[in-house]
Amino acid sequence: MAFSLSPIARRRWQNFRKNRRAFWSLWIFSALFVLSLFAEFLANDRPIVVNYRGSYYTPIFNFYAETTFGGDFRTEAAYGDPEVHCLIVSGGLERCFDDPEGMIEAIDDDRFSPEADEDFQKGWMIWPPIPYSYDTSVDRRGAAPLPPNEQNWLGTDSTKRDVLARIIYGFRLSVFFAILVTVGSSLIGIIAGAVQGFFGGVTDLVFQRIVEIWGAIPGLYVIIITFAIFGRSFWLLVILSIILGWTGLVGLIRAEFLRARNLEYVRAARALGVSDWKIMFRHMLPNAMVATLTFLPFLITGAIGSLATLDFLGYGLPSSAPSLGELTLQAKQKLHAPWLAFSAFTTFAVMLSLLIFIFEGVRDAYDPRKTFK
Amino acid sequence: MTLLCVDDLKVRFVTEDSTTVAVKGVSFDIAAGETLALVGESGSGKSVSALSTVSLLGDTAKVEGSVTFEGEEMVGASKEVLHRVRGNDISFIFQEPMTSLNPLHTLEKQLSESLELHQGLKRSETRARIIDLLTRVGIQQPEERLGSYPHQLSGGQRQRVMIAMALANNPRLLVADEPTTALDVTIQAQILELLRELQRETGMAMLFITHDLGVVRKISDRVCVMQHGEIVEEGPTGPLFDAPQHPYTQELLNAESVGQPDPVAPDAETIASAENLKIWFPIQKGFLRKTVGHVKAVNDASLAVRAGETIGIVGESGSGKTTLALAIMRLIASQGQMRFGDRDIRNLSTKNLRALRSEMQIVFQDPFGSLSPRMTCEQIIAEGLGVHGAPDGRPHRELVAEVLTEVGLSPDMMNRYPHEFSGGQRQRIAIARAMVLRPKLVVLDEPTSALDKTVQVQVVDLLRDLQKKYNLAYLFISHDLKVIKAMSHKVMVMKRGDVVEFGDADQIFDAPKSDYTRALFAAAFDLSDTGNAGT
Amino acid sequence: MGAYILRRILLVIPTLFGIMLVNFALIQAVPGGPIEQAIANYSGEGDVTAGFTGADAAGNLESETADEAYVGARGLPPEFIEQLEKEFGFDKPPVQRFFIMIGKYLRFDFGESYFQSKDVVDLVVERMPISISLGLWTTLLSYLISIPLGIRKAVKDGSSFDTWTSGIIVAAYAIPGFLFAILLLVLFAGGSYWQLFPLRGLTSDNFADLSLMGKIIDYFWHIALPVTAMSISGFTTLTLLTKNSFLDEIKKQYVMTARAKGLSEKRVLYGHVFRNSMLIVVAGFPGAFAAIFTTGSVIIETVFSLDGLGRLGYEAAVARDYPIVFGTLYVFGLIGLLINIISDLVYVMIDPRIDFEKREG
Amino acid sequence: RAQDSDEIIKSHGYSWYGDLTYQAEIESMPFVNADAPQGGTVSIGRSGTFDSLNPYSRKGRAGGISSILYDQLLEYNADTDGEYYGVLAHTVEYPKSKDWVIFYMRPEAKFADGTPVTAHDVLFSHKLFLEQGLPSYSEAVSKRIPNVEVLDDHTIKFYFSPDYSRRGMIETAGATTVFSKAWFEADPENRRLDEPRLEVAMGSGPYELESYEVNRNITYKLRDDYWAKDLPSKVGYYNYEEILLEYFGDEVARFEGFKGGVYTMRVEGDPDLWVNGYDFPAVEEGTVVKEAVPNGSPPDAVGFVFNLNRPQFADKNVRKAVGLLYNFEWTNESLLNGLYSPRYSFSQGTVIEANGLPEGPELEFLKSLGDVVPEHIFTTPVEEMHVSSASRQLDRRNRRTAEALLDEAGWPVGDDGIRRNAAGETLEIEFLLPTNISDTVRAVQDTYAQNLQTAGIDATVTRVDPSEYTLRRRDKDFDMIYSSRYSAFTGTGAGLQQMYATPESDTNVFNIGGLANETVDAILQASFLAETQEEENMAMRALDRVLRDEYFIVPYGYIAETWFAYFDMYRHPDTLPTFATGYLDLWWIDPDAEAALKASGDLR
Ligand SMILES: Nc1ncnc2c1ncn2[C@@H]1O[C@H](COP(=O)(O)OP(=O)(O)OP(=O)(O)O)[C@@H](O)[C@H]1O
Ligand SMILES: Nc1ncnc2c1ncn2[C@@H]1O[C@H](COP(=O)(O)OP(=O)(O)OP(=O)(O)O)[C@@H](O)[C@H]1O
Ligand SMILES: [Mg+2]
Ligand SMILES: [Mg+2]
Repeated sequence: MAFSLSPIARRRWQNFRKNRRAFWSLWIFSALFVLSLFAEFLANDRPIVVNYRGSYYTPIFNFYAETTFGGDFRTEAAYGDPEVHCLIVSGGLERCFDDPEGMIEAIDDDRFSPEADEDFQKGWMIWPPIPYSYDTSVDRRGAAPLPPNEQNWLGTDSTKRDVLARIIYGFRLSVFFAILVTVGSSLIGIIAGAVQGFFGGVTDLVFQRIVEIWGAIPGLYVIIITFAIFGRSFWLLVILSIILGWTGLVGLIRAEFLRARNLEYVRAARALGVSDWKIMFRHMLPNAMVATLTFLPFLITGAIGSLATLDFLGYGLPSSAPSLGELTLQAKQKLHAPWLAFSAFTTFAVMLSLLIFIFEGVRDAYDPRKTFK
Repeated sequence: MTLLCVDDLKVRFVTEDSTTVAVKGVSFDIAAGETLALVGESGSGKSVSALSTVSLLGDTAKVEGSVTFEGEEMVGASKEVLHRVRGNDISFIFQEPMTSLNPLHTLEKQLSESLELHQGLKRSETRARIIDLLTRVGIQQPEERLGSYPHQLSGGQRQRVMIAMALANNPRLLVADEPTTALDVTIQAQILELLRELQRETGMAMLFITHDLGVVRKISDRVCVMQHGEIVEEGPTGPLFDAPQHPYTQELLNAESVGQPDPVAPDAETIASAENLKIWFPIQKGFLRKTVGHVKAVNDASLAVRAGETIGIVGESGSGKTTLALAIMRLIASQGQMRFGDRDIRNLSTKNLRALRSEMQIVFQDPFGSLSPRMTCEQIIAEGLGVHGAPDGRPHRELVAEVLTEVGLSPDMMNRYPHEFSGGQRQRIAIARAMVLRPKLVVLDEPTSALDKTVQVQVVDLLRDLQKKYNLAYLFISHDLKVIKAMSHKVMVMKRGDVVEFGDADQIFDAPKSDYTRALFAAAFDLSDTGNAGT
Repeated sequence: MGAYILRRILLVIPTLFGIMLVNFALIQAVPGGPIEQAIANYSGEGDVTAGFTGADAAGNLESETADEAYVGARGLPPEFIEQLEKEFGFDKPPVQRFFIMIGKYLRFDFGESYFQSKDVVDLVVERMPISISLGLWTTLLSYLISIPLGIRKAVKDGSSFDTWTSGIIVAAYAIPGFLFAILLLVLFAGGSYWQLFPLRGLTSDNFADLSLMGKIIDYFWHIALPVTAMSISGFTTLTLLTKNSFLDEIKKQYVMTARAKGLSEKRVLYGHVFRNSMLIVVAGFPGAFAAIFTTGSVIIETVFSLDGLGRLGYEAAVARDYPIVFGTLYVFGLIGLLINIISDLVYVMIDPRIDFEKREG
Repeated sequence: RAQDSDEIIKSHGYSWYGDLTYQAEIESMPFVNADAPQGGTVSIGRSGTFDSLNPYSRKGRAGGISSILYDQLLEYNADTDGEYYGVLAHTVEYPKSKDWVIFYMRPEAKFADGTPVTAHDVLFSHKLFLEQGLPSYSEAVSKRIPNVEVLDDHTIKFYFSPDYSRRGMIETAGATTVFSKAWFEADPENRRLDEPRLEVAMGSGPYELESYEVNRNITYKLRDDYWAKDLPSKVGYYNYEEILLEYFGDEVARFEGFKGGVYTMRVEGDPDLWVNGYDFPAVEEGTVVKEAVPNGSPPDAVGFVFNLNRPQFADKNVRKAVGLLYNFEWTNESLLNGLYSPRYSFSQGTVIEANGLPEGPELEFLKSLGDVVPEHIFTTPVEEMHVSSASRQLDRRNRRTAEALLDEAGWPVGDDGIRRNAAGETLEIEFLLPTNISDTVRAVQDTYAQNLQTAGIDATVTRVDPSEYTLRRRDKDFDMIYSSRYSAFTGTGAGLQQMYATPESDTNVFNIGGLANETVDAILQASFLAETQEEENMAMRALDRVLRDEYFIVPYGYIAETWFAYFDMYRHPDTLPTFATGYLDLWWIDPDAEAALKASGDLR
């Protein structure tokens, strides 16, 4: 990593590493995020690999009709169903439709052999560690939400879906959403605030009015309108959140720039002939970064939170989407199922603390006078 | 009786990838009523030694050894002890007055604070005392200045405020880190007189750090000469000056900016000119900031500088030199004509002006403030190259290393942040930043004030060399008339915003016309004459 | 500066106009309007918050006791819809409607709620005490705790105190506000654990009979839980903001000067660093304010059965009660604009170097 | 027959066919406790808030219970279907043709201020409803009741228009809530029916408004001079001294309020809480008891309604297949706490529920309708709810049947597992759901949609905000919708026509699915002409049969009980009326139990 870094970047990186908390947080967060990128392999209601009559199938990537495995539906095989399970392990025996559980047991115990049935050919499936996707109802008897057990480590939600699977997917979705929104809205916000604060005068007056008018738009209506026109979707929500959220940082950045533009080093940079944009972003921004860096983790978690709130109020993602907001809503409504609240809280707390610690490290890395004892 | 005793003081700065040893075992002591001068190379550890006496260094500093004040150990002393001693027993005048004042507090607030704290004076009682102090340090119309913020003061004025602040509580020991660098000689004399007077009255001891050997000669009882973090020679002032033992001391004492600038070619083109420049700052009062009057910083100044020519600007502190320089660079708003080359730059758009910037550069009076705190030395110097392109297309890093060497800094320091340098080193970074662009016009606002004589000579030589080589034009602001003499073709003398005299250097030095100029020169050469009496 | 302030104050008018115009245009595009809400109301499905209050968990949006609806309540002839359109003024073209509204606003006539038959002004004024109570104490509480805490954390940066407090405030922040509110409610006001605080309302039934002291105690007793629940998130941001901006300032040269004066650490921090680092805290205030007075508190208000502006605004938005929507938009727009002006002035007060003029390049 | 229709009937009550279960001479209704102790306060938690006390205007959020403040001329009897007994009126007089009705009022009836209730008040109230009442009401009623006449101070006559069926007319006239004319006229500016106000109109009912505090509570107090106390139809009613309504913004807070004894009687609407919420100490100690009271009314036709205007649903088999993919048993066990029962009929559990093949009089009735009745109605037994396995979200057997039906209907599965018709279109089903729907319905909806997807149907769930939902529902811009608006029936009436008959306009909000079926229309028409209860029942049974044959609602299921949780001091008669639980008017508080609770500190 170090080979391509300029000395200052190296120094910053070292500074960052010195903050153990931040450093480990970054690792853990990255690890979690990368893991969640492979959510399909961690939690899925389709096996990773299927061996059926000697051929290999990869249901995660491909569509296979049940008829592929000797079943009778031309629609997609429901791999979790005992019938399909039995068909696969038995090589497509008709008898599977009568007593699938018994057959599976018999095959597992090796009580079944080609001699017994000449069509028999043993097959197998490799499942992800959590054999449910975020929208799979688990095959457990009883009324949802079901408490945690060895089958559902964090229990199920009130739609009988595995909470852990939902959290894995939800984490990915939320983080992805949050990062997009934060990057988008803080970019716009910082640029807008910087331009206002730096140039002042009429630019400031006009921009400020725009921001004020923009900020007064009720987001709920915008969301309702665009949903009505384009339908609910992740990307739409990302765009909307950026459009509605960028005004948040503007005031702060503007204030910082109003102050910083009077400092001697800004004058020095100007005397050097550095362009306005470079002055703003090379000289002033790093020194006016406190607010930005402090707010970034909150912007990120705020984005997650606002997604959650939207879901909570019913204006978020489609309801089957793995939403942490929906989880908290359920937690509120099903107080007798504390594992919901616990899971939601833990996920939020972990995500948030990691982010805050990471950004604390970034702040330190940019602080020329930071020392470590 | 020894007041302060420093014994084998060692200071290291431990940064992420390097350790800088700033002070390598320094010992000295100061008795009550005594003045110890600390002189030496820029970056030799003078300021660091002084600051470590009452633990004012940052967290990166590792201090070893012992410092006792009246027998009380200061290294690792408790907060309570430090609070008691600081400000009351030991007062500080910091090297960089420009950045050492709280930017958001008025003069009155800054000054009254320590009075209230250590003397238990009431708010109402402090006022008279403050006005008295300001008058004594030579600030004119102190009543009007009470409500000013630091950024509204000139460099010298700020320095005097620092001094007043330090003297407010009649300290037992005054640590003065280059207290007079930004002052013109008349004021400087006044301040030195004041210090001596105080010493007589209260028996105050002084640790006096300076590069101005004339001042040392005049004020100190004993001298310590520092080089590379060590005291290389120590002794009573007279004998030491008369018979320096250590080669560095000898070198230091002999160094002197001498000589004359090369004459300007008669057909040299005019690089920049200004006519009837006027800069008035509004005085604003009250919550609504109503303008109630103006500070007339510059009234009607005109000048023209040709290629290869240096115009020296001198004048009392607060007379408008910096303001004039900034206006010529078009960094503050002004009224009057301004031309650069053959273009009228007064109404030039920002964009066109920016293109011109590589040809006109400025070294600010306050180097610390003018360096972006979150950029490294390398980034700072290379920035202009990034904007305007390296003159001969060489890699930036190489150019930066070269210019650093030229101004007497080691290229190893390239990755440091500004606050990790000494005052003189920062000043040289500022010079390097301007010179690396090979501009046509350079405005140098007290570029040598924080440099010791040896480095000063080196820098002056460098500037002259560059001028010769590239036919540069300089506007050179300084209080050090010897440097002015060594550098300038023409001299401009300013007083309270007015140009009292402008003409050829020889002519002005030989036969000053106005009384003010005469008085100024008299004070200057009087001071330095005593300083150089030995040689 | 005087001219600048005047200019800013004058600009409030076009800005407000802009706000109204943009929103009016926006509303034209919203699917479903007050007519639909009226229809929903008439057929007993008007509870727009049922989704999250948990009312009607069985999914029958009709009211629980049928005795409230009288015969025929469920029928809606088409003529009636026309009549409604007339009543709400939807028979006129949008442009005309807009100017009628602006004309009324110029005369400070904010109209009447579509569904509550009350003046918008009365509605807002009625809800003010709750929102101000919540807003004021939340702000006060979070500023009073966060700023000293942030400063302390800055001073002790990297120490175990810093780590621990970070952990705690982050954990507090991670609890979604409404969940925290519910938790507080169940634990400290509910019937299962400790019944220490009241479940709802701003004052007790017998408030009028209490002595002055009793009234004050009663008031704080009631707002304790909602204010706690509301402060929790703002609190974390503010603490870290204070900490970071202090860290930024604390190592500057002028702080060394202040130390050299022999000032105690506290005076250095509060007398010198504080003001320098307060700028962004002040700059963040309009945002914090907006969050408190707009829909930011809707869930907390609902949980503690408080009738505040948050609930009013949210319900009006969802129910398409446009007079309230515009009324609140106008009032809060105005307050927001004024707060912006004030905070700009505060910048100048904090840092006299700041001005708003155009800067030469 | 002309003579027949001139025959005048005079009675203490009214029913369509004139046969009343209870005679005027009875001492009390059989389902009351005539000796119930009087006194005590019943307190009930309410959700939301209120800003008005006028429930007759839909502006504002009205609080309170209006029925206990007013009396009516005739009152519905909760134990017998379609029978009305006089309260303000002691005698009802009408011709067999039901061209008009005369009510003879009791002179002893008094308003809360002691003034007598007169025919003028009735007339005034009637007109008030026409002028200021809900437009729907005034529209419908003014057409049907062209004239009302006060015969003397205590006698009033309503005339009915010959253009409309007389079904429901007399009871509508008799159900007029009677306000005090004097009270309204005292301040006609502010005392309006269509404006919210924090004042209740003067009535003659058993309770009076005692006090209220907006967003907190409302208290009603029993009138000690209630004039109808000793009427046979009122003996044993109104046993509480006070009725207290406590308002809570949030459901959790409301439940906590109950736990903490802020209110003491709770009608539980949340199945989840009913099963899981009542584990707090007071329940274990027995100070709070849970009781499920069976609900005698047939369940409303709650379920997922097809938008029959959509081409993909034109084929009944598609609807049937889609219905088969709903797994009630699994849903009930997994998502509904097993508290629901399957619903299949539109008048389930009553005598008119259709069974098997049409037989006897029903067969005759259907035959009498002629060609409009399709052949298969006679040959196939009426559809019962399909049964699925509760252990799996999607029952394999039903899925097989459904998929076969879909294949047959021209929606075969492609190579990607998705069904398409000949034109290459997918079988699109968009469910429309408002954002303020409960999470449970949402869960049921989601899993159902998933089942459809599994079967290769392109099902999506769209959630929109309430206003948009109303708009789209009105515009019939959806494929399927969760609805609880088709109600069950026990007898015929104009309401049925609004709901089930071919709609006159596309925007009919009652016939959500847009059901247009000539058999249904014919049956409804015929049912109005029924002359005996038996005939009417036959028609209704046929209606049930035909409606079920249409498969236009996928039944959601229903709760057959009303759940009560209360502090152990409430008592109720052993046999409650079939169609009501009577917790506000028939139950009472046992003073000893109340004292015991108070003594133990469980009750504040
Ligand atoms: N914070 C720091 N980190 C690293 N090195 C430092 C730091 N502060 C000072 N130094 C180094 O310590 C040495 C001594 O610095 P000091 O400020 O004492 O010099 P000085 O003698 O006062 O010089 P000058 O006359 O230029 O002010 C210098 O080489 C400087 O670069
Ligand atoms: N921004 C400002 N607002 C008000 N007054 C100012 C401002 N800047 C400078 N002044 C005043 O203008 C005068 C000239 O200042 P200037 O900085 O040009 O002096 P100078 O000649 O450079 O002095 P020095 O030698 O002390 O640096 C001073 O009296 C100063 O107080
Ligand atoms: Mg120094
Ligand atoms: Mg100057």
